[in-house]
Amino acid sequence: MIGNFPFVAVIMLIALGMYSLMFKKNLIKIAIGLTLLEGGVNLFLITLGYRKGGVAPIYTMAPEGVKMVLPTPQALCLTSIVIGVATTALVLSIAMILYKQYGTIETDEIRRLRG
Amino acid sequence: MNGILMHAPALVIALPLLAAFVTPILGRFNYKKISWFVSAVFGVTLLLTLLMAGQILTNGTIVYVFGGGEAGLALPSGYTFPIRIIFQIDAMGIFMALITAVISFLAAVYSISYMEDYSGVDKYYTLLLLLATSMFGMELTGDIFNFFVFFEISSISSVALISFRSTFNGEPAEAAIKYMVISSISALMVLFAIGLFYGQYGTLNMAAIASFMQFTKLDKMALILFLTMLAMKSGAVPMHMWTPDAYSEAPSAITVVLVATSQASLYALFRIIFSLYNVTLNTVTVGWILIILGVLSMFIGVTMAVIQKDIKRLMAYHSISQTGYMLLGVGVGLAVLANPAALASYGIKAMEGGIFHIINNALYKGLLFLTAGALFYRTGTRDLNKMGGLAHNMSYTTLFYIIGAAAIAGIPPFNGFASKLIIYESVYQFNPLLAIIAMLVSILTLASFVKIFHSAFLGPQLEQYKSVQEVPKSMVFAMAVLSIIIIFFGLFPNLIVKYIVHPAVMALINQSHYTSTILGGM
Amino acid sequence: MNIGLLETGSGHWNALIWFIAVLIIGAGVIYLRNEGEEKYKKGTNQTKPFLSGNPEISKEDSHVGASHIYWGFTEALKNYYEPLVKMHTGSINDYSGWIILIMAIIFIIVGVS
Amino acid sequence: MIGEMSRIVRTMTNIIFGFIVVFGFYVIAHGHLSPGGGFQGGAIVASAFALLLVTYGTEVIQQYIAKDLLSVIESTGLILFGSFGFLGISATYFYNIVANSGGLFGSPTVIGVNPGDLNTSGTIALMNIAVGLEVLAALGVIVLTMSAAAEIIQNKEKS
Repeated sequence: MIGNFPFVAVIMLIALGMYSLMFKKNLIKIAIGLTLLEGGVNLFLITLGYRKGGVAPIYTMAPEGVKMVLPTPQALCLTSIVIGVATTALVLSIAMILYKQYGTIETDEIRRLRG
Repeated sequence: MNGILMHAPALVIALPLLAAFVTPILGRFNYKKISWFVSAVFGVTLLLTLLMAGQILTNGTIVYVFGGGEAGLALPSGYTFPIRIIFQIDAMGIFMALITAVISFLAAVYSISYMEDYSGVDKYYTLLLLLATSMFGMELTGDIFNFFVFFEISSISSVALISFRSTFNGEPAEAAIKYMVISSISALMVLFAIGLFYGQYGTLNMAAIASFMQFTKLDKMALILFLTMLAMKSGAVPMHMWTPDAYSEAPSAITVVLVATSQASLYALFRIIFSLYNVTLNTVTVGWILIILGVLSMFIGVTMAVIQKDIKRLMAYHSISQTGYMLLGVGVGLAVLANPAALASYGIKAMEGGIFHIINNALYKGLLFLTAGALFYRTGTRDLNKMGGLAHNMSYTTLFYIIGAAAIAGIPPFNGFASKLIIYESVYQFNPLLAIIAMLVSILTLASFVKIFHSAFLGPQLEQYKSVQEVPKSMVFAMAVLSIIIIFFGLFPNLIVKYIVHPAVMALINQSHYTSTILGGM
Repeated sequence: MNIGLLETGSGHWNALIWFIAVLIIGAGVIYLRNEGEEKYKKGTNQTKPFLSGNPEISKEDSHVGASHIYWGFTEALKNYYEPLVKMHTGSINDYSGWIILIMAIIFIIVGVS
Repeated sequence: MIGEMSRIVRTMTNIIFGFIVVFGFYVIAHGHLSPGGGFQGGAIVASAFALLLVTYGTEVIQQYIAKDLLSVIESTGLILFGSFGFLGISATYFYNIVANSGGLFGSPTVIGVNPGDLNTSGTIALMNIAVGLEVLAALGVIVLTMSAAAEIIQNKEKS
């Protein structure tokens, strides 16, 4: 049972991220929502690679005869984090441009393009 | 020569990628010449893609193992499934890569004049090269995580390109942030689905996943995520709202590449449905989901287009509606996939129509967006109410616009007619109502393009546009090349269907071939 | 003759034959037009447009702007267009909401089947 | 972000700055042996830039760290990364031809548990360095640009 807790956390993080994307009107909060979503997905990948009692998959000074966790999901997760940094930086910079041009970061008022 | 051919899959990715980073440094020495450099790089990429296409259409699928001891060695001895990143290029992949190569080359050529007066052009070209690289990656890769990485690169670089003109007003930034939020959601959900695959099968290679596929509950969930997110990225109604925003605010040369990007997403959707799942999934249900999305896209897209006043927004709604045709054609093929008799009698034809429509749409939609860019370049506005009588001054643009509009409306002998005819006739055998809706949409398409033609090109010469001239040569060149390809495709559609489209469709349908090229004989 | 012959599932299509047919018909039309109309006289009232007796508006004023094209069409389909245009709110929250909604719907459809 | 912070913060920054940069480069160089690598190390170095910006304000720092130079470093790192892929083109793109060749980063790798040898792993270490250069420059540019833009917005609000 306790092994499933990370998956519950994954679902909760994703649900929270979706909630803030759908209902929060502030662009910074939307950026936070994206980060939450990303955190949930990354946690999911990491949890997939975990083996009970495993150590970090590095041979340097590793203890003898101990199981190691799967390294591939960690590599995937790292890639996803790097992409996430780029995404967040981009969202925040565009939010800054929008604030300069529109004078607001409320999504209700940032809708000149519609119809 | 042989070496170049062997390494062509890697070079197609590596050349634009390296050029993307050389461009800013080159821009320090000779700012004016970088546009020519970028066009040359895209020209070489186009040549490489053509070489690869010739190779694939004669000899079959190419496999390229990155970092492996040998290019074609997917399974080193002792392995049951591949572990390295593999490019697996079959007829469908090269079909999409050809579209990408042609469109991005012409976009770069068009940009030579179009972007001349902007500052920061070196960054523009870096992002354009990255966008093209990511599209090639999405289309050629055989590794699903690699696909995710290229998917994200494509959304990040296209967002930066959409917001390129945001120093003048806020609208490009608004479009960009909408697109960014939407595409981040889709990319993260795709990553979640990839995690579901990895958790079950322990591999990321698409051919290996396809051979292990059980269609468990988790696979079902992954399918739903892929289906929704990739349909959204290709602009299917009712998840299409980002499309008109992003397409209308991006610089015109970029809009053309964005059309190709959303088609790369569409390709990924088809690839995942057909090559990963194939008949294991409930083909009738998923096929009907695609058909309903397609019909909604066609109809709502075109009716929204009729009432638009912004020329590029109008065209953007049309690209939604054209995506509907592709979804309809391929959806019909998918719905009868488990029924060999129906598949042979009209399913394959419907898919041929849908896939043929992808390349046709890229060509004429590209041409139309380029003409819209030409109008914007000379008049400085996208508002149709402020235009009029431009045919007096811009005769070439008018001619190209007529060709593009006739092609998208499905008027013979242009290419749009050929693919639409295949779709109508094969879909009619599946369900007559769908074919009737498709024809109605085609009529409305013509109506809305007549609207642009009337309000922008016809009428008396306006006072403020008296001194307007024809656009510069590089823009005319890009539009002329597209027009010539459109006319050629319209006059000889059978050649295209026989040599390019039909192998692509068979590559999609034939899943065992896809898996056996990597995993050996089954 | 197989050049340009496209199989369309239940029929054929040949752009070249179509092209030749258009050329022939076009030549016929041009021929008929050149034959001329006997009653037509140049320079009389016959050449002027007839607008129920009203004077002709100048070309500049008679150009219909983009917003007014298809006015009747949109007016007739008012009930269809109003909710549709209202649906395109332009707010990011609604965009993500639609995606999640459609995902849920497809989830139910695929899950049930 | 406007102006400098207090003397205590400035003194601590002066002391700690060098350590952060050195640690960042350590993480970059040991990417193939220990947790970390190019991206993480580069991010650490860039965080040192962020520290400087917070402490001394944007205007002072912009005199010392040129944005153009960082852009050039960024492109160079990426070009190096792409070019290292071509080293192995005799077999395939990205083939690790340097490993076990005996030259720089070319010592044979010991299989199994071992204390670790810095001079192994071939192209991987080279690529880590390239990525490290790219990331420290790119994140540096991001931090610099954003703080400069924030300053403009703040000044606008005040006036």
